[in-house]
Amino acid sequence: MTILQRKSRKRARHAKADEPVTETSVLSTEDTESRESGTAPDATKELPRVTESNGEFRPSAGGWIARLLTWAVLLWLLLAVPGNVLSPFDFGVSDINLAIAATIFAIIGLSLNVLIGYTGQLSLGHQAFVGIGAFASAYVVTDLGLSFWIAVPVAAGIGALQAALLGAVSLRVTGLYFALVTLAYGLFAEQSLFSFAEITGGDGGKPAERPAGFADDHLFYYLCFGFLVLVLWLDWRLTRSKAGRALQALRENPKVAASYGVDVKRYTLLAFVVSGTFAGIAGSLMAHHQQIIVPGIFSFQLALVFVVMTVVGGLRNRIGVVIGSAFFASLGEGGGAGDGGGFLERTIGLPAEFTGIVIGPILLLVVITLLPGGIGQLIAPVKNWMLGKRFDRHAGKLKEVEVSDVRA
Amino acid sequence: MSLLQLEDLVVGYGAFPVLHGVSFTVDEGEVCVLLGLNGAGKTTTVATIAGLVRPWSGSVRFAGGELGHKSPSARVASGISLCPEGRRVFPGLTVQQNLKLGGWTRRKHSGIVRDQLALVFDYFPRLAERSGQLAGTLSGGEQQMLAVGRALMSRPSLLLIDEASLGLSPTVARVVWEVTHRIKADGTTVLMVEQNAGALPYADKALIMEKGTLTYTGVGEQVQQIDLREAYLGA
Amino acid sequence: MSVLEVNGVSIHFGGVKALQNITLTAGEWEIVGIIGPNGAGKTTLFNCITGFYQPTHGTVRYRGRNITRREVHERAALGIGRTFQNVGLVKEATVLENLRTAQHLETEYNPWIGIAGGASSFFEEGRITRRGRQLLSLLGLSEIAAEPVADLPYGMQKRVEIAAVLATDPDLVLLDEPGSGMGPEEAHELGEMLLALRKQFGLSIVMIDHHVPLVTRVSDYMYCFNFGEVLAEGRPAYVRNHPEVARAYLGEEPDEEQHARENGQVDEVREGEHVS
Amino acid sequence: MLDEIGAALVVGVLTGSVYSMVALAIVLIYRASRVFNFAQTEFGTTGLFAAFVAVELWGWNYGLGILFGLAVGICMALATERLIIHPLRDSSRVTLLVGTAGVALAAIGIQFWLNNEQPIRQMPRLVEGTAAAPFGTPVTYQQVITFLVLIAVAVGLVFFFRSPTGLAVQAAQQESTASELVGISVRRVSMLTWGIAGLLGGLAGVLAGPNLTFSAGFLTFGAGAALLPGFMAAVLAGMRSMPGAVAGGLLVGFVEQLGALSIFDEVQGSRALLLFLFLLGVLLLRPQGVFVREKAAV
Amino acid sequence: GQKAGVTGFAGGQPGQPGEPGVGNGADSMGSPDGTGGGVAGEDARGNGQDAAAGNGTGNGAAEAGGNGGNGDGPAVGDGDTTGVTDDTITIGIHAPVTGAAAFPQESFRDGVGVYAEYINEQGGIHGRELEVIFRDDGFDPNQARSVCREMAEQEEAFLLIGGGGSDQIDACARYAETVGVPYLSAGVHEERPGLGSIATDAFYALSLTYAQQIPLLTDLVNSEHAGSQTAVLVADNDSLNNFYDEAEQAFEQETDLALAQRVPRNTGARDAPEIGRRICASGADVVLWNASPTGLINVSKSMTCTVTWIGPGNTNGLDIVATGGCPQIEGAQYFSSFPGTDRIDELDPNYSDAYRQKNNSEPDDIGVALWGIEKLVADVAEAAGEALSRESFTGTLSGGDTFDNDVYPPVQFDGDTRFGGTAMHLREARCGADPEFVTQRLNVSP
Ligand SMILES: Nc1ncnc2c1ncn2[C@@H]1O[C@H](COP(=O)(O)OP(=O)(O)OP(=O)(O)O)[C@@H](O)[C@H]1O
Ligand SMILES: Nc1ncnc2c1ncn2[C@@H]1O[C@H](COP(=O)(O)OP(=O)(O)OP(=O)(O)O)[C@@H](O)[C@H]1O
Ligand SMILES: [Mg+2]
Ligand SMILES: [Mg+2]
Repeated sequence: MTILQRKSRKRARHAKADEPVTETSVLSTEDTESRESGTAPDATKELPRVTESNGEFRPSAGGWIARLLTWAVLLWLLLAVPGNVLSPFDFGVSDINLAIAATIFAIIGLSLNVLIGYTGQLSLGHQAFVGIGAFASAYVVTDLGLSFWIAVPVAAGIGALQAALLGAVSLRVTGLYFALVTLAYGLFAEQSLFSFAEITGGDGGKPAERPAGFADDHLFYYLCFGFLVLVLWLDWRLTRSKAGRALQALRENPKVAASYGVDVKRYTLLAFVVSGTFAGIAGSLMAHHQQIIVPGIFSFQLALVFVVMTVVGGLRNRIGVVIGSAFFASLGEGGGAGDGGGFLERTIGLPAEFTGIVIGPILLLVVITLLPGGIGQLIAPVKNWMLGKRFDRHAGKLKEVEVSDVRA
Repeated sequence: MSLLQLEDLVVGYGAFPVLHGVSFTVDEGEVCVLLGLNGAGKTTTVATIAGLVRPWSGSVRFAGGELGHKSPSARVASGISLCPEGRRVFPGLTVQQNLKLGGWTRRKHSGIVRDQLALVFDYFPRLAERSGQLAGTLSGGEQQMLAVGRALMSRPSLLLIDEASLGLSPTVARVVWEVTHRIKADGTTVLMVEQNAGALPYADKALIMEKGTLTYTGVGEQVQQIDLREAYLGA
Repeated sequence: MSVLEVNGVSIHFGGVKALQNITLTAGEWEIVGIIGPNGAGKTTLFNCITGFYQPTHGTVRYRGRNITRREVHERAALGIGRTFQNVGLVKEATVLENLRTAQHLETEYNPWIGIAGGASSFFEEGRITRRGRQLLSLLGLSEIAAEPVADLPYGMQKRVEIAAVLATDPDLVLLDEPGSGMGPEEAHELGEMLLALRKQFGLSIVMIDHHVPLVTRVSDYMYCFNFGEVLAEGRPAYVRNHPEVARAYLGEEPDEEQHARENGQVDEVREGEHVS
Repeated sequence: MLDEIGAALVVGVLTGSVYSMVALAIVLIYRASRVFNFAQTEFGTTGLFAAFVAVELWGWNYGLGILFGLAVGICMALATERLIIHPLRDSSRVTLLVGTAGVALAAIGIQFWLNNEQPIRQMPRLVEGTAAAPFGTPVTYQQVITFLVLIAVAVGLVFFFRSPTGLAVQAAQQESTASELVGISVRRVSMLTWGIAGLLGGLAGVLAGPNLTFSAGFLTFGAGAALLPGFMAAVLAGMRSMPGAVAGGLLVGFVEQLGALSIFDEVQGSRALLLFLFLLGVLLLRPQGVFVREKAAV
Repeated sequence: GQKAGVTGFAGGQPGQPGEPGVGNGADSMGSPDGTGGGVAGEDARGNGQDAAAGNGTGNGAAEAGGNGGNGDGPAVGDGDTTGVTDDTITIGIHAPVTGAAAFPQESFRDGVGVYAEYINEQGGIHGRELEVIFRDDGFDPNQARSVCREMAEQEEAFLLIGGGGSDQIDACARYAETVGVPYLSAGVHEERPGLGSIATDAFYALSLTYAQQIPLLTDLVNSEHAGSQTAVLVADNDSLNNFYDEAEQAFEQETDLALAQRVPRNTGARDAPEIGRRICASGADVVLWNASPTGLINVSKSMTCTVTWIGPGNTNGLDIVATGGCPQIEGAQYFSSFPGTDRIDELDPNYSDAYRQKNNSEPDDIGVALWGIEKLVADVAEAAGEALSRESFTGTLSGGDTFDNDVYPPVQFDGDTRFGGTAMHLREARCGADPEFVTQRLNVSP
């Protein structure tokens, strides 16, 4: 609709006559008709050519080799090690489970990043989004007897749908109201929706078989990793395309965005839908990872963990979010396995079972106060370097504000 | 005697210096204008005096004492008041509340606050009209008046004004300059950043800044002779 | 045909009558200047034209079409661009990034295609980036293309804002105090630039400013507002020397008899205030 | 049925008065620091633990124990302000939120750890006994005291925000640079408000604790969970109105309690369901919040 | 095979072909049909490497397959020997020491392995030392499943033991059955909706299930509280659906039932008053409470009347509940599959000494529970003979013999049953006593 109008506007302009208007023409409004006789050349035609920026940094041959090697090591770590291929490590069940959980959490982190990072809306009920995806997927596979490959899109679609509905309601309001609605929705899902045995199979959970060919943990890891790559791609394109820029403008200054022609509601809803889709995919993978998915885990605490891991990873920092989420997945999955040598138990009497719940939050506080930009801030120099830029320790650092005791 | 003394001030943001060793003095009871092109470092200068920005090196002395690392709020208590660039009114508070807060350091002396409030309302009758309106809904110029009024509320001994005329209609801009002239009589020293030559007639001293260094200082009659265009281009 | 017709627009906030029965027109390729005391309702009028405020009475027409009830972004799509009194840019993004954002409507692919990474989106992205750079170079801002907007001095931000509005490919541009925070020299350049841009882009411009010399120099037609009403309108020289304007806005003695005679002198006084 | 509704009203008001106390502090902190303070209820639980330890394990006098609990709550709040909020003052709001959530989680973890020998605890009441039992629901003296304290605190906060200091608190949040420029020490104001919040948290803890058993995270996720209802109440109050926060807490308590009516016995999670529907209704009817006049000054 | 492959019941149990539930390694679908399983087992023996390939389901057992170790033909006693070496037997225990309803971590830290240390000092089990590993399941079924998996597959535990929390026990038991790892726990429920029976293959309950304790409870009411009105309050966890239905029916028939309803799993400030109100309004004076202990205490604190709480074991009869719940729960009577510390010394004089020897803390009742279960495992392993394998272990356990170790009531599995408990002890809260839960009666049987 709007696009059409715009096109017609352009046509109207091109229909103008050719004579340029002179700067000196000083006419009162009464005479405007008589001035309808000039034209303005189309902006794009007249604009001067600009040469692409000069003097860009190009790594030396050695630099390229170092970068390639680093890439190779990274790929080896992500692809070979979990499969126990070309690897001196023995990746056992708990390790591979951790790796799978990490990829799934990373997708959840990216989903939440779209909401918190791109639209600036806080979701305190993301566990419900993920949970509903999980049960939808389990339902499709177990009750309908359909394939996993149908279940994933269904879960994604349902995730998108619920996000859109919830978003539509809360678009009427902004700020903390959205947090409130998602919070109430999460509690409702947790306590009410997930109590319906028809949906969840009861407190014992619903079985969710893995797809043929991916029953093995190692293979299932590659499947999840594939989905993570897909989500990363979509997220990357989101930020690099018109929708991402529109969201950035919306978040920072909705008035400016609207004056650029951004349809505030439409793009906010779009972000909700994208976030819901990612959450649905993650939920589906989570169900098939656990193979029996129980409703009890989708509690508010999980929602809180999701928010925490996303922020600690670094809002609007894709790689940071992935790392942060993976880290929290390991805290959750590893449970007490953190204190291997029993060091803390011997020194301060902190039993291994409690390292996760005591040291985890303290670590979180340390990270967040030292790196308000999250882990992403820490790794930004490395990332830039690996992408062929100069190594710059200050990359990714939030602008230092040398203002004493003042909240800018 | 000079009330304010800047010596070899170097200030920057991140890794880039913006002021490259600025030194000047402002005498007690003087109205001093600081001029310069966009990005010359005027705002940085006054923000440093007010304590919003930490100098890299050099010193700022006020009334004989080194200001050092004093916090902005402590500087207000010692008599420095800044009307900042970009107005920065408290958007969710009413005009009256904004002004009352301007007299925060004088809150124990309700007499002074009352007097100053009456004075500000006298200078800017528009503010009196709108005393119950939330500051955030004021027009740009009204907010600017409010910012100036708020800076006056503490009855400072040194008033710093950063581009007060920005967004003000010529009449009101002139009111602001006249106010600086008037409070001079009460012993208030004024340092104002301006781009508008209209301020010059009210000034006792003019400083011109370019790319982080002072390029011109004039006092008394000299000030009225400044041709800005020439000053900027010719220096 | 006028590009913009504001007809009998009124709006009030509680007790404040911000606009009362304002009528204003802007013709094709015309520059219309608005001056007026603080709080006269100038910005409020812009907000009514662009859709941020809904007038209580009256209509806004754009190229003959009644747009009074249209959403902000729909009006932008019709070709109305504006700047804000207190710099409307995405502050944390770079200048070039802002120009890309501003080309939202120019970016001709579906947002979902963009997210999926369709080939057309890559092509379009390249195109709008080039167009953004061209605009920056046209306004002499190429050097700061990679700077975050927040780090720029106020006057520079004002200029970037104009570049961003041009990037939206508007037909009608509303400029709210483009000259604020600029020194006399810069304000002068701004005037030159506006005239040049009007010519090059075929723009109609409505601009608010307190730099009266700037406004009088570039405007084809001028309005002076006071208390939400039009105090005077007409050709710049007429409005500027209008006794009511002199009294309410310029703060001079309204001496109608001396009016004509003193014209030059008044000019000089203001030239002194705002060297241009 | 009438009995049940009566009981729901009584229980709703009693549980709601704890929500209100939490909501008051959440609103206070939000108005001062623009952050939704997730650690609020943990100031309370930690204070409760401290009071418990003092009274039950160290054998202190009850009153002293309560004071000790309050002091611990205040200290924890001040430490949060200094160590987390202050360093993060330039960060986004959710970063701050995550910071406070981290404080809460750390507190819960530490409570868990230090308390793991005896996970179920009971704190004696200030005054034992039941004041009345309307509709068969016992109302303890403890609960009556809680309610009275709530009213006193709410009135106190309304006056606080009308005072110059209260104005400074809001100013510091809205424009901290400008606050410094008029001479308000943002740091001191921030400490002050967090200190008050800590006190409120401590009060909620030592007053609510004795009515139930308590364990780690008591007021956050445990038997006395008041954080999320408190948050709802605070948002209903538009994150600004103090009387609104009180009314919101009581209302949330009551709506939630309607889920206990026997007609809902077959409905799983009836409380959460009712609350969700209630909030949706509220948002559709009054998007600006329930207890807020538009653009109320205080 | 695989690196950390876990031995499934790859070949049947040669000694007892056709024994249902045993030897049907491929039967992880819960089929009670022993024959089918037997056939699969037969096939599997031929295949050796891949036990499940035989019947083509490939589910679960595919992972469990692997180094069955019996690929080269039947030999008595030669079976799945994962977790058993020449000088050790490794077993794994999981229980919640973190999470929503955690047990004291110290009790598990100190209590786990007390009996193992004791028996190892006595020369072990046929010369093999008993090693016990412990994992926290965080009161989370997923975590329970994953720690059980870790203990079974990575740590190669011979068998797994559920230490508490019925959902976690359920989750781990179901996992254990898919891979054929013997799983022992106190009796909880027998089945749950949607997932069917908990005991399809490798599960063994060492005490009466909740439902099996219902007759004990009605007897208790009629013997000690004759003429009382009763109430039945059961947590709304669906694993207790069966228990609730049966208890309601039994109490209806045999006692004067005044109120029956489900209660939330975590009863706190918002629900306790309403539940308390309903109890008092119903006039009940004996209340069967089978839900969380904190809920029990919270409800008892917000009641205007006093009642006697009764219920099945084990959690609500723990000393920590009385310590936290006294004085409100005075007189509460809970069944338990292990005695309290007040009676253990007369039943098994070695416990307290062994406990103190291992730890420098005082023995508690959770320690008794762990002691009892380790002792039972050791007894069965001892009886299974030198050639210990999972098959010989489960064969011995379910062979019909009664195992009575003086701590747990006697255990006997015969025929098809996986629920081998025969009796319960009864504990009663006496606030002020030490311990506050006294062991009132031993070995009460239906
Ligand atoms: N926060 C900041 N971070 C980085 N650079 C900054 C920051 N603030 C100012 N600068 C830079 O410092 C230089 C001086 O800025 P300053 O604001 O002091 O100039 P000004 O003379 O006040 O200009 P204007 O007339 O536009 O207000 C400019 O080049 C500007 O880009
Ligand atoms: N949302 C609002 N609520 C209440 N009053 C408002 C609101 N918006 C504008 N006003 C009032 O309407 C009047 C007109 O404001 P407007 O911003 O249009 O003035 P302006 O002509 O642009 O002035 P300036 O030159 O100072 O920018 C002002 O007095 C202002 O206080
Ligand atoms: Mg400046
Ligand atoms: Mg304006």
